Amino acid sequence: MQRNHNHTTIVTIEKVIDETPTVRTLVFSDEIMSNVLPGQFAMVWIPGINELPMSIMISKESGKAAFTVRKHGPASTGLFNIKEGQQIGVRGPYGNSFDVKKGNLLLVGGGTGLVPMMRLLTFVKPTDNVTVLIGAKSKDEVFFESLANNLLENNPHKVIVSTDDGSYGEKGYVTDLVEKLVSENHYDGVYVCGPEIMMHKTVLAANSRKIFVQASLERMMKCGVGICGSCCVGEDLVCKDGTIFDGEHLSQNKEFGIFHRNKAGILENY
Amino acid sequence: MQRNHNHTTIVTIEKVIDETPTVRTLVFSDEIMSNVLPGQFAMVWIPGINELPMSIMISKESGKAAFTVRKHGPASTGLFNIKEGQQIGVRGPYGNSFDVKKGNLLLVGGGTGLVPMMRLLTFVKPTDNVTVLIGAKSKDEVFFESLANNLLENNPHKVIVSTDDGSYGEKGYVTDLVEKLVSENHYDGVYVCGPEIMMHKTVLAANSRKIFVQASLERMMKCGVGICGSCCVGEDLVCKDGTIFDGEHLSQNKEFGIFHRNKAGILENY
Amino acid sequence: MEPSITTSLGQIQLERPVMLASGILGISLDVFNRIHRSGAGAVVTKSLSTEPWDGYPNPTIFSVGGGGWMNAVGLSNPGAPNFAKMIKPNHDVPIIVSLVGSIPKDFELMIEQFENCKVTAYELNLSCPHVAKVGLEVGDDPELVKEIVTTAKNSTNVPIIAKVGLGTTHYLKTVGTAIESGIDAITAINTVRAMAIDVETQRPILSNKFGGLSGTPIKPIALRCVYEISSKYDIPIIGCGGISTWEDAVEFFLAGASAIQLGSAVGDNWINVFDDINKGILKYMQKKNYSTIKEMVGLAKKS
Amino acid sequence: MEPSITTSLGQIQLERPVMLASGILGISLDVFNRIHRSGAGAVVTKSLSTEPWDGYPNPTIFSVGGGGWMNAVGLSNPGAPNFAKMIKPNHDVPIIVSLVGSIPKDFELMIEQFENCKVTAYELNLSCPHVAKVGLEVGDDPELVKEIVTTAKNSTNVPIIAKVGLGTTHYLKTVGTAIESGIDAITAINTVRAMAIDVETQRPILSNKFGGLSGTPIKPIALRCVYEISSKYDIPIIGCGGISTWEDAVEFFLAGASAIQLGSAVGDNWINVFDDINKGILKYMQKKNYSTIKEMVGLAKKS
Ligand SMILES: Cc1cc2nc3c(=O)[nH]c(=O)nc-3n(C[C@H](O)[C@H](O)[C@H](O)COP(=O)(O)OP(=O)(O)OC[C@H]3O[C@@H](n4cnc5c(N)ncnc54)[C@H](O)[C@@H]3O)c2cc1C
Ligand SMILES: Cc1cc2nc3c(=O)[nH]c(=O)nc-3n(C[C@H](O)[C@H](O)[C@H](O)COP(=O)(O)OP(=O)(O)OC[C@H]3O[C@@H](n4cnc5c(N)ncnc54)[C@H](O)[C@@H]3O)c2cc1C
Ligand SMILES: Cc1cc2nc3c(=O)[nH]c(=O)nc-3n(C[C@H](O)[C@H](O)[C@H](O)COP(=O)(O)O)c2cc1C
Ligand SMILES: Cc1cc2nc3c(=O)[nH]c(=O)nc-3n(C[C@H](O)[C@H](O)[C@H](O)COP(=O)(O)O)c2cc1C
Ligand code: FES
Ligand code: FES
Repeated sequence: MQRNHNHTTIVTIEKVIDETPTVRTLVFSDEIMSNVLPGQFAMVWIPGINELPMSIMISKESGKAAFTVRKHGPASTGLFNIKEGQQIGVRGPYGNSFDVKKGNLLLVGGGTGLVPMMRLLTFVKPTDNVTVLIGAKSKDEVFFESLANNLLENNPHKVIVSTDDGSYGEKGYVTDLVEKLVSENHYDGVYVCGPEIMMHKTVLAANSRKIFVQASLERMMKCGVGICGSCCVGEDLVCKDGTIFDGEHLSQNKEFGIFHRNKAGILENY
Repeated sequence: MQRNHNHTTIVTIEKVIDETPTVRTLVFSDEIMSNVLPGQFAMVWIPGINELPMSIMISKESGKAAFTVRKHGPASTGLFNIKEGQQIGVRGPYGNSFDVKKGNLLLVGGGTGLVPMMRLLTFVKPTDNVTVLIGAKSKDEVFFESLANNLLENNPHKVIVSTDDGSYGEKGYVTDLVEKLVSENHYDGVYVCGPEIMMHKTVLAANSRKIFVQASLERMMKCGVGICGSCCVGEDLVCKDGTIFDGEHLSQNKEFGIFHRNKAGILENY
Repeated sequence: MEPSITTSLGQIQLERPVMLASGILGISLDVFNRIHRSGAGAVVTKSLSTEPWDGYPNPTIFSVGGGGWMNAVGLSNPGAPNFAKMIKPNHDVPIIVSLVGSIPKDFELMIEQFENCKVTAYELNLSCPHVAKVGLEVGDDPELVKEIVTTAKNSTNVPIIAKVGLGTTHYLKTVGTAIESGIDAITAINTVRAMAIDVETQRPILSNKFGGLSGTPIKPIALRCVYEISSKYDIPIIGCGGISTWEDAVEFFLAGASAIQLGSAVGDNWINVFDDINKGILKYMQKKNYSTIKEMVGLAKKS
Repeated sequence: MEPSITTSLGQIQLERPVMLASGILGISLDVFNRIHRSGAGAVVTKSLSTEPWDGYPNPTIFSVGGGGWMNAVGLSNPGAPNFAKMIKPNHDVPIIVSLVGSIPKDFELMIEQFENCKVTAYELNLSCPHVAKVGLEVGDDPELVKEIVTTAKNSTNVPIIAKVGLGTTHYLKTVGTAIESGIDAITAINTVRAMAIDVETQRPILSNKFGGLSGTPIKPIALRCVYEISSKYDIPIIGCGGISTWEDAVEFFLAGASAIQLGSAVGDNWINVFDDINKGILKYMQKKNYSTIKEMVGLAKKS
């Protein structure tokens, strides 16, 4: 029987990798999830706790996929605490995917926003010149730096880390680095996923220079399939129209970078 | 969208052909029904009146099919009275089909039992030697004689009519003719459809000489799909296991030729 | 050790937990034998009345797609006396005799007919949604349910099951009344009252206009009912409604059913469905390390 | 002459007969605009309460296959006051405001909030099957229904619709009570109480355990309800439940609905579904030579 991608499939966590004290990667076998497009996400059921949207992380092994989760509220903490051998549910894949350009590419990721960037790196061509910016608050929150370097070993590339407190890599906000890079270099594509303010600034920086830019938005999600409306940003539904939007489109959106909705659906400022 | 063969599709009757004073053929366009196997039937809805099992009749025109109905009780009379341009519903095709042998073939049909025989004739090979027996009460109940001859124009063949009263063709019961033919000739396959007594005698005649024989049974049918049980003969369900059964199999059946069930499901003698 | 898929509903013992539901292929002993051989732990007969009934004219059954079926057969049946005669020779097949009637006396009279037959249990159809004066019209009347169950219990020592469905009064009340009156088990649920209209001819398709929806579409509703009954009452439950795979069967066990019935799945998957489900249940039990069905009954209520 | 697909429900006039059902994409004016542009004749808001509600934790929505969906969102909503503020700028979209509450006063308070908004109608949700003290628990209580409808009618001149569903008392009684109390139209039906259990983890999938079944599986049930209501009462009806094609829509018209709502179909076919259905209805009307929707309303009852 064909799998109904809107019905939860149960998978067993086979490996748990500590990325930082608050970020873990959970690996599982799933042919469909292992082959998704860069930027796609799944709805992840933590039985008895909650269900969360999660970008689908790559795994080194074929036929496997992963989630990289930051422990935050009760839901993500529940996922963070899943042990090897325990089961979770997944449905999806959902959402559109990055439009992968050729040439000079700039990838900007903050925290678990790096997850779709790692899969995007598996889609670049060997001729592409790729710069990856990793933003973090401080040294012990940095992860995926060496993974990014490994994935790019056959490419002309740079992986630059910046920390807000300067405890590792460059000091300062990653968006300052973005501003600097796009003003000094030509890029064929800029891709960003992370906190909304970071995405907003990156999109502004690229838009003002007419550089192709895409951001992967995050909103409260209940259904993931365009039914509940909880993920709306202006007239767009993040789960269905996105999660990935072009910078040009986002420049028309009245809510991007300014408002998001809480669980009751009330607009709140960022 | 794919057609659900268990859901009624509405078709318009395009032509009505009077075969005898009490038998009419109703022609309609339906790609699926035009291409069924010999012996298959449809459930035919006469809106506002009833739904009846009907063998699917051939039509000269491609993409078309037909029903040939004898006016009997209210249901079949309702179908008989359908005019050109009126609509009926069809679902199916249902049932298995005749196992078409090569060589010397004997087809025996009584009344509308000739319908599956006509389609069977479109499946014989030019090298087959085919004899068709048409049984009827009297001259004005004979139909499909010239159709049978036309369908067999490229074959060595005989079409023999017998009427109970001798008003046309041979005089006597068609089963007496069957008895005579199988005792005098070698047959590779015998096929029969008509009143149960006729089928029973034909099967006995062939079985006793170890000739391959198949009969297409008729029972009260409500669902046509093996749910309601109304069509059972012994442990067989006519709609699902049949309608076509091998003579050998029928020789084990305690009810064939003896009992049928009425609308309440009570066994009644033939 | 190989797990066992035998199950019990109070005094009713079944070799296998999957039964043929009432009204499906349910009028011939020969067919019962065949279905038993193909894996059913018991067969439930077509609902029988005191007299033979012709039922409604066709169309009486059709598919709505996606494993869903609609029917308004109108309880056509040969009547209890004819039926009892037919099954008298039976020794091998566990037969559950389904009964419909309007008044307590009907049930007493019918049960009498089966005195010399091997009957595993009686199932009182309090839930057919498309025939007047019987079925749901009885099930929706708590006073009548009480009298009928009491009369039936007094007429025989054979276990009595009440089959409930979604009517115009709360089915949980019907269940409660049946239990108070001494019922041995509950089957939930019957078909759900429904309709389909043909847009070309602009008529209801079923000759009776209204019919009962069965199969896959009603599974989540039936499962909810089983869960609600098992949460509220301590009574053996037979789950019924839209079961077509072993996963469906296990869902019903987890919700609180000790056995299951299926009907519509026969229309889509033919009678292999019984054996397929038995095998699937067995595999699941091996994987989860259960040795009896009982161990999983109601487990979903623990979470 | 090109047929017209405008329709009316008493005083309510709609450009197109297909509406977005409550709870689907129903919290943002920008989204309402988009859905209106894509073909909906009106949009019904998420059911609003006097205060903001977070709703249940996830999982709250998933597919059961075959066009069927289960949800227990738990009526999460921003509350009537916030919502009224949001839709105040609206001039173009016909918005039907859906309301839930436990007591008559709740409805009065909420309707007040919308005094300066363009509201096409209010829809009283008397039928959510999975939230305590509101929805069906109200709809199942005829006395409360009477008080709520009366209070709502006294609070505004805008038409009031009651949305009913299958609860523990007969929904036709609820309809009757609502009509006696002055209701302007009926929406039938809401989701049907249901459940799904995951056999691997042995838990109900929805965090609330019980949820509402919607989509294709409930279509034959919803259609039956519309036919029953239109056969018994003379009241404008909005059909809802499992509609995903123009044929479905026409079935509901023939059963007695003057307009329809859909929700789940958006999950399978996205918002093109509105325009697709409008176009299909138009073609059907051309073929059958109707110039207004009204001509086909209830036709199936004639046969
Ligand atoms: C498309 C997408 C991809 C994501 N990918 C990742 C990822 O790879 N790794 C990761 O750690 N996080 C990811 N997130 C964020 C993640 O879904 C949670 O929002 C985050 O983990 C915070 O959860 P919590 O524990 O604070 O939730 P709680 O405070 O426990 O909240 C409980 C409920 O609120 C919902 N919720 C709260 N905030 C959000 C939000 N912003 N978006 C969606 N639902 C929310 C949760 O789904 C849950 O139902 C992603 C979000 C989206 C929309
Ligand atoms: C597989 C099959 C193919 C058939 N093909 C043809 C055909 O090509 N042409 C033709 O004229 N007749 C055919 N028949 C017989 C036909 O279905 C009717 O039984 C017959 O027309 C008598 O109907 P009536 O008008 O007397 O029914 P009524 O007396 O009006 O009976 C009403 C109901 O009884 C049912 N019924 C009664 N007798 C039978 C029966 N023997 N089998 C099934 N249902 C019954 C009808 O379906 C209907 O629901 C076929 C029957 C079967 C089973
Ligand atoms: C054609 C048909 C006839 C039925 N007849 C009866 C009946 O006589 N008595 C009864 O209690 N239930 C009857 N039912 C209901 C089934 O026993 C069962 O409760 C219902 O179909 C749900 O199960 P399913 O989804 O597995 O089919 C009938 C169902 C169908 C489809
Ligand atoms: C996710 C979801 C949320 C819903 N929320 C509401 C609601 O808040 N108020 C309401 O009256 N109905 C609500 N419903 C019910 C729908 O409005 C509709 O009555 C039901 O889904 C049947 O229609 P459908 O089959 O077209 O989806 C909701 C349905 C779904 C699927
Ligand atoms: S999460 Fe439900 S519409 Fe996007
Ligand atoms: S006609 Fe129903 S089982 Fe054959």
